Parts: sequence; C-alpha cells; structure tokens
Amino acid sequence: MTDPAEVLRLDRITKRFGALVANDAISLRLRAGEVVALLGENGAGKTTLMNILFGQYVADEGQITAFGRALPPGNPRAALNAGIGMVHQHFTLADQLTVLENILLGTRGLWSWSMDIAAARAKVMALAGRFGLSVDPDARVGRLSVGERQRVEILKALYRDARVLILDEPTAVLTPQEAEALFDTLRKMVAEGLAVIFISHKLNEVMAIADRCLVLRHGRMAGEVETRDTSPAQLAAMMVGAEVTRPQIAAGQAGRALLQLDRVTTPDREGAPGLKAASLALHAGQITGIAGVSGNGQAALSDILSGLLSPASGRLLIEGQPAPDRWTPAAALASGLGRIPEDRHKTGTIADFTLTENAVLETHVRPPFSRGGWMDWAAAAAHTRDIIEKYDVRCPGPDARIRLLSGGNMQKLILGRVLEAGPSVILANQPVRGLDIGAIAYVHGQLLAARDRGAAVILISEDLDEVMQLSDVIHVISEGRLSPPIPRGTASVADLGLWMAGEGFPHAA
Amino acid sequence: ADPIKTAGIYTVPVEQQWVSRIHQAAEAAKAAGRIDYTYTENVANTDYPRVMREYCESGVKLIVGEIFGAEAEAREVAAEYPDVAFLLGSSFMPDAAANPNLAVFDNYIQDASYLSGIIAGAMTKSGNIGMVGGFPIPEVNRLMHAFMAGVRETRADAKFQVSFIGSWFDPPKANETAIAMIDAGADVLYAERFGVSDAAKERGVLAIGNVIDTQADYPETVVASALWHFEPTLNAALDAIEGGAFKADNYGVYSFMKAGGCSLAPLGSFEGKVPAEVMATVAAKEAAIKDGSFTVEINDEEPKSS
Amino acid sequence: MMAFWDILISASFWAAAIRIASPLIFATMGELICERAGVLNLGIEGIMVMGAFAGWFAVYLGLPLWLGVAVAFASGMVFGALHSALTVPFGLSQHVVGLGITLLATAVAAFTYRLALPQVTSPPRIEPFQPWELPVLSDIPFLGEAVFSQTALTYAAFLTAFLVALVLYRTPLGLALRAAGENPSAVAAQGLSVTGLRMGAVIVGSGLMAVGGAFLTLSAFSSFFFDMVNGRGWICIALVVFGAWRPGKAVMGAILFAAFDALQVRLQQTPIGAVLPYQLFLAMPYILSIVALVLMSRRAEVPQALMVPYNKGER
Amino acid sequence: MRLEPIANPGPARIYGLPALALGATVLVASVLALIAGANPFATLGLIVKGAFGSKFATLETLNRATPLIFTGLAVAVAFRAKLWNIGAEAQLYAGAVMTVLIGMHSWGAPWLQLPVMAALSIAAGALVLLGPVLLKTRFGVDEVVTTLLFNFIMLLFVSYLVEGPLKDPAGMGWPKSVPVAADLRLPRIAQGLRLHWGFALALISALLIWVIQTRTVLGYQIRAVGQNPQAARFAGIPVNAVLVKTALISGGLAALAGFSEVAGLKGHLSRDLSPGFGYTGIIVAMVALLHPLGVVLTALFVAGIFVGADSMSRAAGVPTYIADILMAVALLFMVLAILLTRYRVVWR
Ligand SMILES: Nc1ncnc2c1ncn2[C@@H]1O[C@H](COP(=O)(O)OP(=O)(O)OP(=O)(O)O)[C@@H](O)[C@H]1O
Ligand SMILES: Nc1ncnc2c1ncn2[C@@H]1O[C@H](COP(=O)(O)OP(=O)(O)OP(=O)(O)O)[C@@H](O)[C@H]1O
Ligand SMILES: [Mg+2]
Ligand SMILES: [Mg+2]
Repeated sequence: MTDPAEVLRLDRITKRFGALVANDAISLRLRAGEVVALLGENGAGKTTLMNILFGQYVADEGQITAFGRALPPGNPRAALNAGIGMVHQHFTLADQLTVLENILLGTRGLWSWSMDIAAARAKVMALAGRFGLSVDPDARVGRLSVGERQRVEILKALYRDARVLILDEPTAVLTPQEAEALFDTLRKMVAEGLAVIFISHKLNEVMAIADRCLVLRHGRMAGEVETRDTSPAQLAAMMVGAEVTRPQIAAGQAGRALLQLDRVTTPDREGAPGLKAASLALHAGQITGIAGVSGNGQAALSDILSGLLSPASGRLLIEGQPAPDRWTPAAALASGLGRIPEDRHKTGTIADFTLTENAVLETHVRPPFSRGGWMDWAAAAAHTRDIIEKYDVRCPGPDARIRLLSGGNMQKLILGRVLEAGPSVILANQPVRGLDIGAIAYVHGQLLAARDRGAAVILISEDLDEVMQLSDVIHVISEGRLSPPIPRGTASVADLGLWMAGEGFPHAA
Repeated sequence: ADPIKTAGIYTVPVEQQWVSRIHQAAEAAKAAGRIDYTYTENVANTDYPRVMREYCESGVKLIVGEIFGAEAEAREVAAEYPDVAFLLGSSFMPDAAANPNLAVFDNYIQDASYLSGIIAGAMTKSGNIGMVGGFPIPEVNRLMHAFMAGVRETRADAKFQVSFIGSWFDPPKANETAIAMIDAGADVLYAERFGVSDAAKERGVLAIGNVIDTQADYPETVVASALWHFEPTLNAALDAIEGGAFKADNYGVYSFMKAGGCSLAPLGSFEGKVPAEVMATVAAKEAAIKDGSFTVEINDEEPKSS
Repeated sequence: MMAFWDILISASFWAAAIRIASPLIFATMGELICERAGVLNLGIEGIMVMGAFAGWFAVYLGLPLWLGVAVAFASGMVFGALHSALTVPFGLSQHVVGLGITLLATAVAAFTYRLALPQVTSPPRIEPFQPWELPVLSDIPFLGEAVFSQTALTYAAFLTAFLVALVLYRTPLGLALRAAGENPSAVAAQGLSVTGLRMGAVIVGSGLMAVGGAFLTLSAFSSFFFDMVNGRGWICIALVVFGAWRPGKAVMGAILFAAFDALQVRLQQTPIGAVLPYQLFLAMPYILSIVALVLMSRRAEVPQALMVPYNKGER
Repeated sequence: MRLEPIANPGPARIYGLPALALGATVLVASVLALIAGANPFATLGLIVKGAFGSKFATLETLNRATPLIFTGLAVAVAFRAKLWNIGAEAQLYAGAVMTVLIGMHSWGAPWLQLPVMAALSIAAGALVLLGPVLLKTRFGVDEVVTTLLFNFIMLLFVSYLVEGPLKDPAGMGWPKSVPVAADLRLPRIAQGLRLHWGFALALISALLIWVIQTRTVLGYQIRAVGQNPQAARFAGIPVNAVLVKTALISGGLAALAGFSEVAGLKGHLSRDLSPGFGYTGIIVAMVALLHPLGVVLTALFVAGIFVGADSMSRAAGVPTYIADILMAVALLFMVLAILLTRYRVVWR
C-alpha cells in the first residue's frame, strides 16, 4: 500500500566506513509538497545519507525508491534523471564558468554539436522569475556572493526538473537576510509540489520551515516528529540524547582597555568594504560583540586585529601603546592576541598535519617548542596531550592527522591552542559556525571562562542571538562603520536589526 | 691472426654522416675478418668514459670513436688501460708521453672539398653560395675554407653565406636555414648537414654534398660530393696493432686524397651537365694533389659570410 | 638595419613562420586540451618523438601519407592512455608521469627504429607532403606565397585549432571538459565522469601532440632522427600558457614564436646577426612567455584544478 | 574505480609491491630482449652485474647517482613547500657556470678556493630559482611553467657562453668552456677510486636536509607553507620569506650537482653536461616521497637501473636505448607501487 504522494523512500540504508557505522538501517519517506528537516550532531551521518541518496556513495545495505522506481546505487546521473537535485554542503560550481554554463553542464548529450544557449537562457530566466532566484546568467560564478551561488545551485537542480531537492546545511554560510530569501524560495517550491530535505543545525530555522523533523544520532534514527508537535529543546534533547543545558551568563567585570581602534580606515577589497573611521575599545573581562550582516567590514576588522592588514589611517593601540610598525600576524600573536579563525579548515588548521603540529602552529617559534631554530617535538606533543585532555578533544591521539577530526573537535583543539597561550585579547570570528548544539555550548562556556579570567574577547558573528546572549557590549557593523558601544540589554533585537540594515546608528553619547 | 676485438663508441646515431663512414669501414673490416666489431651509439658525453671503461674491462683491444666532447676524461681512461689501442676522432694532437696508446684522426678531406668547390663555382649562376654548418669546429671550418677556395678557382667573385645551426642533428632547422639562404639569393648550397639538400630540392637549386654521397636521394639536386673514406685510417691502425707498433700517431693524413682517404663522388646524374673544361680542371687538380705538386691549404679558422 | 625590415616584409619569411608554427600548433592544441581538462601533460616532448617516428615509419613501410598521420595519432593515443591511466584514476604526480612518459616514448621510438633498421648507413627517406597550391588563393600576391603554398598538413593544423576552439566553447563536451579542469566535483555532481572526461582529453590531446611530431617527418622533413623534436614540446607547454589556455591566442603565439625562429635563421646573414648572439633569438619565445605570464597574472585564467587529481573517495 | 586509504599497510604490501614493480621491470626487460633476439633469461643477471657486479661497475653507479642525489634533494625540498621547481636543470647549469668562472684561474689555496667555488655555485643556483619564486610571490605567476622555461633559457645562455665568452681558446672551436684549474678539481675519495668527494658531499647534504626537515623550525615552516599557505600566514609564518628560503636551499642543492659534475668529473662546462639530471631528479624525489634519505636510495636505484641496463644492452647485443626504456618503466612502476602501498583500489 503506497501513498500516491510519496516521491521518495529510503529503506533500511546502512553504510559502514571501516568499523564505523555511519548510517545504521535508516528509513525515510518523503511526500510531494513537504519539507523534511534532517537533524543530528556533527558526524551523525546526515551528509552520508544524502550522498547515498544522490548516488555519490554506495550503501552497504538497503534500497532507495524514487517515484515508485528503484534507484540504481552509486549513480548520480540516475538520481538526477529520477528528479533528485542536491545542493552540497560545499558548493560544486566551476568559478571560471558563467552561471549559465554551470547550469547547462551535463544537461545535454556530450556528443551533440550545439548547446542551444538561447533556449536554455530563456528557461533559466523563467525559473528564476518563478521562484524568486534572481541572478545574472552571464556572470562568472567566481564573482558571485555566497547567496547568489546558492541560488545557482538551486537553479541547477530546477533546470533539470528536480522534484526532490536536498539542501545540506544551506544556511550555514548565509546571512539572515539571505536565509530568509532562501526560505521564500523553498516555500514557493513546496507550493508547486516539490519535496525538500533540509539539513541544518539551526533549530529556529527548522521550526520555521520544516513540516517534519528526522533526528539522527550516531548513525541511527533517533526519532521522527511533526514540527508543530515539538520544540527546539525537545529536538536538541533528541539529537544529543540528553537534556542540553545552556551556560548561565552573568555580566562581565570590565577592566582597562587592552586594545583600541582609533578612527581606523582600511581600503575596500573586491566588493567587501573596508573599515571607515572605526573606533573600538576592547576591555579586559568583557566580551565585545560585533553584530552585522556578513560582508559589512567584518573581514577587514578581523584582519586588522590579527595582523593581516595595517590601518590606512587611524591608530591601533595595544594597552595604550601604538601597535608595532610592522603589523603582521606574528606581531599580533606576540602582543598577546589569540585568534579563533572564521574558517577552521582553510585558515585555522593544516589538514594533513598532526594534532601536535597544528597545536603549535602559532607558538612554534617560542620556547619551549623551539630554541635557536630547533624544534622540540617532545614538548609540543606533551602540550598537545594537555590540550586534548583539558578540552576534551575526541581524537585517536596527538599523532593523528587533524583532517580526521569532526568540526567540533577541530574547534576544540583550536580553542585549546588559543587559550593555553594565555592571550590577553581573543578574537573569536564565527566560533561556532557549523557546530552542533553540544559543541556550541562548550565553546561559549570556554569563551566566558576566558573573559572571567580577565581576557578581552571580541566576538564577530552573524548570528544576532549569539551576539546578544554573550556580549557585554555590542557594536553594530554596517558598510564598514562601527556603531558606538551598546551595553548589554540596552537595545532590542529590532533596533539592532534596523541598524544592521544600515538605517543609521544612534549618535555616540 | 684472430680478429681484433674492436668497439665503436659514438655520441650520435650511426646514421650521422661523419660516424656512418667510421661505422661502415668497421663493418667492412669485420666482414673481411680482420676485426670483431660491436658498437654503442648515441652515448652522451657524460657517459662516454664509462662506456669506454666498460669495453676496456670486457677485453676489447681497439676502441674507435670520437672524443671531441670528452677529451680530458677520455684520455684519462686511455691512460688507465695501456694495453688497449684507442683510435679516436679528436681536434687535438696525440700526446705520446701521457697516452702512448691513443692515436687521433679526423676527416681531413679538404682535398675533395676543394675539388667540389671548383664544380660549385662553375654551377652557380648568381655567384651566391649558401653554406650551412653544425658548429664552427676545425673539421667543419677547414672543409668550408677548402670548398670556398675551390669555388674561387672558377668564380672569383663568388659571395658566401655562412651559417651554423648550433646542432649536429636538427634537419628541420638546417632546412629552414638553407631556405633562408635561397631566399637571400643562393643558388648552390654546401650541404654540410642533413636537411640542406631537401631545401635545395624543394626550391630547385643545387647542392654539394659532404662526407657522404646522397645523390641517389636527390638526383636532381646534388651535383657532387666530397667523400670521406675511413678505410685507410682503420687499416693503418689495424696494421699497426697487428705489428705491435700502435702508438700515439696522428692518423689525419690517412684522410688525405693521396692516402685514398677522400674522393670526389662520381657526377652520376649530373654527368655531362658540368662543363667539360671544368671537369678537366678538376682532373688536373686531382692529379696535382695526388702527386704532391699541389696542396690544399688547411685553414681551421671560423669562416664568415662575405 | 635595412635587411631587418626586408626580412619582415618578405612573403617567404612569413611562409617559413607558418611552416615552423604548424607542428607547434598541433601539439599546443593537444596540450591545451589536456590542461583544460585539468591534466598537465609533460609527456608531450616524448609523445612528439613517438609521433614523428610512428608516422614516418608507417609511410616508410608503404602506407599512404595520411595513414601515416593516422598511425602517429594512434601512437600518441597509446601513450596518452598510459599517461592518463596513471594520472587520472590513480592520481599519480603529473610531473613524474609526464617526465617518465617523455623518457619512455623517446626511448621506445629509438629502440624500435634501431631494431627495425639496424643496418642503415644514411637515414632512409620517404616522399613527404608537398606544398599544396590552392586554386586562386595561391595566386594572391604575398598572401598566396606566405599562407597558401603550404602542405596539406599545415592547413590541417589550422583546421585543428579551429575545431578545438569550436568544441571547447560551443559544445556540451567542451563545456564538460572545461568544467573538469575548473572544478571536477561540479562535473561529478552533474552525473558526468571526471575520470572519463580527463582520460579522454589526455588521450586525444596526446594524439594531436603525436601528429605535431609527425609533421616534422612527414612534412617539414623526410627522415626520422632521434633528436629531431629538439625541445619543441616544451615550447608548446609555454605556448599554452602564453595563449592563456585559449586556442586562438595559442595559435597566434605559435606563429609569433615561429617568426622568431625564422627571423633568427635569417638574421645570421645580416649585420644584426653578427652582433647579437643567435641564442638570444632562440631564447625569445621562452622569455616572452614569462613576460606574458607576468602580464596575465592579474587575471588568473589558469584552470583551477590543473594538476589537482580528483578522487571521489578522498577527503 | 576509486582509491581508499589503507590505515595500517602490512609488510607484505610495503615490501611486496615495490618488489613486484622491480619484477615487472625485469619482465619488460626480458620481453624487449626477446624481441631484439637476445636471451631473455640473461637480462636480470646482466643488469645486476652491470650495475653492481664489479668494483668498477659499482663506482660508475655511484658516480652516476651523485648528481641525481643533488637534484633529487633540490626537488624534494622545494616540493615540500609545494614550490614546483621543475628547473633543477637550469640551476644545475648555473652552478656549473659559476664553478667554471671561479675555477678557471686558481688564485688561492685549493682549501680556500674550492669552498668559495662551491658557495658561489650554490648562490648562482639559488639566484636562478629566486627569479621564478619572486614572480610567484610578487605577481602570483605559476612557477611550474617559469622554472621549466628557465631551463631552456639557461641552456641557451650556456650555449652562448661556451661558444662565446667562456669558449676554450684551446678547444679547437668545439663548443666547450675553458677548463677548471687542475688543482681545483675535487679530489678522489681514495687513491685509485674513480669516485670524487662530490658523492660524499651529496650524502652529507641529504643528511643535512633530513635534519632540517624534521628538527628545525624552518623545516616545519616549509611543510606548513606547502600544506596550507593561508593557514600558515594566519599563524604568523612569513610565507614569502619561507618560500624564498626554500628556493635558496633548493636552487643551491641543484647547483651543487653542476659544481660536482664540473669540478669532480668533467673539468669543463659544455651544453651536454647534464643528460637531464634535473628532470630525473624530479622523478627521484617523488619516488622517494620527498624524503631526503629516500632520495639517496632512489638515486642509487635509478643510477643502478640505468648503468646496469646500459651495460646489459652491450652484453646482450640489444640496442642501447633499452636503458632509457627500463629506467622509465621502473620509475613508473615504482611510483604506482608506492601509491598502492598506501591505497587500495575499490572497483565501484
Ligand atoms: N568518506 C568517509 N570515509 C570514512 N568515514 C566517513 C566518510 N564520510 C563520513 N564518514 C564517517 O561518517 C560519519 C558521518 O559523517 P557525516 O558527514 O554524514 O556527518 P554529518 O551528520 O553530515 O555531520 P555534520 O553535521 O558535521 O555535517 C562520520 O562520523 C565519519 O566518521
Ligand atoms: N575520508 C574520511 N575518513 C575518515 N573520516 C572522515 C572522512 N570523511 C569524513 N570523515 C569524518 O566525517 C565527520 C564529519 O565530517 P564533516 O565533513 O561533516 O565535518 P563537520 O563536522 O561537518 O565539520 P565542519 O562542519 O567544520 O565542516 C568527521 O568526524 C570525520 O571524522
Ligand atoms: Mg554534513
Ligand atoms: Mg558540518
């Protein structure tokens, strides 16, 4: 007895990687016109399951039926032809090609002599209009913003007449505005009878868009609930298998200013604004939050603080003294800065280095890790074991390559690396991006503890909730301008949202 | 007597004109039962001493080859194997003190080149002759000079274009160089390298061969050639070895016309197309060279375009 | 100084430039296809040697000239298949495999030649392609001599370049190839086989390289010599870069480089040639490539996945 | 098909596969011998004998390996930093040119002048690689192509030198340079051994590089820059400075190959000084997985195969080109075998 509206069905899918069971007999049904959210901690097996569905991995057991027909395993082409489209966690676009070319790729027989560009363009424009996915078909993809790229990915699927769309953490890299636009598009699609599988760690989004939630835990199905019958707290508990307690946040005790920006200006770079006469003071014992839509100068701010960029005008003061003339990452580290980088894969760690080698990445030039140009690997390994223990980094050991760690554990190692160096100023740039709730709570707890020990913390995040929860003072950043400091509890979400949208800051008192 | 164990070591493939004459002479001696011959071709100069040693170690009694690019090292090897006779192409003179067992030779075929020049001078209409060489080394220079001297016998006002392609073996380049000379007015080419005759053939001008006879391949093009015969050189060395008298000699003289080391190739398809009085001059000069009443000057300076 | 301009405005000079450019065009197109798909093929030099030998030998054994070209193409494909099998599915270093193939192909050509022709005393010859006078076109002043009195294989070189451009920019196959060199996972996500595309590109590209080699023995000259390719393959690698991975620009580059070569040969007979060492002219193509690279560096047009192996399983 | 990493490859894999690669090479040798009408069963013995069968053979193999160790190290050092130095050939010649320039007149005691020669050769090679590296760090120009192109520019420059300013006036017009003064030649390691101190220098260099790579801050930084330059920069490592240092070491090592060939063996410079040592060095380094001590072993292996196979060709009466075929085949088989010690092939 099959449901006529059922478009997709996964039956007892099992996938093993060596000894690890990434998916353990998982079943899933999807009906036309519904959004199903797939939840779970990092490494729970969400991406693996979707990769199997899309034919990029082959399941060890189980079978997939799409529109009543069995889907041959391990064949993305068959999945595409069956009407399944996928937007990967990491986009699969060729930067040098145009939007149209990316969309057309693989849609026509390789041996045909023409591409019929005109017809294709018309179809793309029609789709874009219908689903509110505005994008210039002749633009090079490399020039597009993240949000635009995601639209291209969705257009790719729609162009092939996908009836089922899989989105793997689509909002992890989007600004709140972009995420909202994405949800509009998804609603239009669902209204036309498409089915959507949506993976996210952001429970509020899930509550907003999903009809049904599937929760995975350690590769097993931990539960399935209708969204209207559940709450974020319940979902979190299902994911983790226990109640999640949020840290109690007390206000910090502000000390002296450890780092100041005094009317700092930096040049604009490739579409991203630089800072415009930005002033800021980071005080000991305080978390300073930077709220803003990404691409409003956060990159420049973060680069200035970490030594990658020098002010074009204005001053950078450290403990009241001007920063060294040669302001480099090394100089920043030497003057007591600790840095949790925005992208742990690209800039935070070196994937093929061991945990030990990564743990001393920023400190290897100093004793005890090196003396007179000679490394002391024993000291480095001991230090790493310390971090592993203290910060609960789950890993095979200090000699394992860091690429094998999940995002959360990687972040813990970075946290340990930064905090153990005893920084006076901590730059935390998107410190919990892509992490599950358990990991988020841990990272936040550590930042608060560091604050309470007297460090000045600056938290850059696009997640307004996170900023408001953690920060003792908030600056809004917009078009490269920083608002005056707003003490905890003196502004509402609505105010901040308006300022973030560039509606003009209140004037400094 | 037993055949003498002989090894040839060449830095180029055995098709290369110069080496092919040595190789052919050795093959002939082998056929005649005088030697037992093996060879290695295309040996990089870096590897040359190693290959020499290897042959010496394996009991070879005579090594024939060319050490222009590995003089010092090769002489060192020769010193280490005093019982082996070395007959090597070299621009240097033998050194009896250091290497009593190393004799040198070269293609001293200026006599034949001179004669071929006489014919070339008679055949050119424009009086413009193109000469394409590999490198300006003595054995090339002296033949070019002799050829030019020959040309002047019949065409005193002749102009010469001289080019070196900086390679022993790049026919397409030699070809292009020759075409450039034809474009610049040359109607007879001195084909020191492979590739030149092809240009001449394609453009319908004449060519004079060097060292080997390629007329069969270019019957309409190659008028005459100065041939080198290695047989007298090799035979002299073999005689010396058999007589136990091999020593540090200069075998260059065995390439002279007197010794039968060079000759003018038969006119072949050009028989009758070269004026008879010119051929008479050639015959007279040849006789004079052979009886010693005339010597072709040996000039090893680099020739220049005129 | 007069002589210099005389050379530049002579039709025979440009005819020479086009002639010298022809083998470069074939091989450059071959390399360009490989690199567009993401594979650097350093086997080019050896594959050209192999093509020069195989094409020539086929004709020497009695096959018609065009079949000789086909045999050369096939010989290139064989080595292309070996190259791509090692570099694409196995993801072995493209440097190592490429240099290894160059060594191997060169040696196999020489070995086979010597086995087949052990006793030659002067290099055997074949009857090569003859210049092909086109009706009307060949009679145009200047252009007729410079462009339209070449051998059929030269015309084929230009036609090949045109076809390569057409396929790359106007067909789904070309799009897929370019995407494979930019971001292979984009290709895989569309259900296409990166392995298949890349291997195909290397195999066909190597075939073209071999035809470039065969040009030397079947059109530029009539015999086979071991050292005959003489670094032309490396020039083609430079040409691909010089042409910014675009067929049209690469052809212009090939003609420019060839012009330097033709000029160098001719300048030796002029006062300039007596002053400047000929090596300077020979080095010009290489120096110009580097200059072009510096000028181009602002716009990174390099295929992004060039030399990056693609393996589905790895992380 | 795809490759799956093997967590803990057993000894059967680690030693078996390379052995298989050698076996396959010998098989190819035998087949080629058969085709050439020689005894296919004798090839293995003749190769081994030719490479290591006598004191003479062994020394020739070591001699041949010497420049390969240098160029292999040069490439290994650079590739660690993902600095694709394809130009060891050019740097080798730069070292050779400098060796001749400094060594053509003897002006000091050999114990003084020889080290000066070596040092300036290193500087010359380093300088040659510095060009492409600066183009990379300043303009982002891809160094694969620039270093490759420098090889040909350098070779033409050498050609100009040996036909022009450095041409040996006593060389009879032959394109080669003036010789290095007799007292400035690298001494033989022992009386009667045709093996010069260049070989010892190569071994010492390998050890030194190994120590640098594993024990020093610079070695660590070189690897960090190679693996992820962006992360390295963020962590305060001066990426460009590290690249420049890498280039200096790499170019210097390659130049030592030229120094050792000229001062140790040839005594002069010519255009055919190197039969592709710079290129073979790349293969040597990669087969050695960029490990400096592995480079020594691989260089010996490559030299052994070449010398042995070349000697076999003479003993068996097979065209000499078989040596290059076998060297290429052995190397390709070997890189494949080494890959397969760490990955297994999965067919689906
Ligand atoms: N290619 C692979 N090889 C080996 N193990 C893998 C592979 N891919 C995934 N795994 C394993 O499968 C498990 C599930 O991974 P998966 O990527 O599906 O998690 P996820 O739920 O998508 O996590 P996240 O929320 O962080 O994206 C991981 O714990 C990992 O150990
Ligand atoms: N090839 C692989 N071999 C072993 N483990 C793998 C492999 N691929 C993925 N994994 C595992 O997959 C898990 C999650 O991978 P994933 O890429 O989803 O990371 P993540 O936690 O989502 O990190 P982030 O969110 O920062 O991208 C990790 O625990 C990792 O161990
Ligand atoms: Mg995932
Ligand atoms: Mg994730």
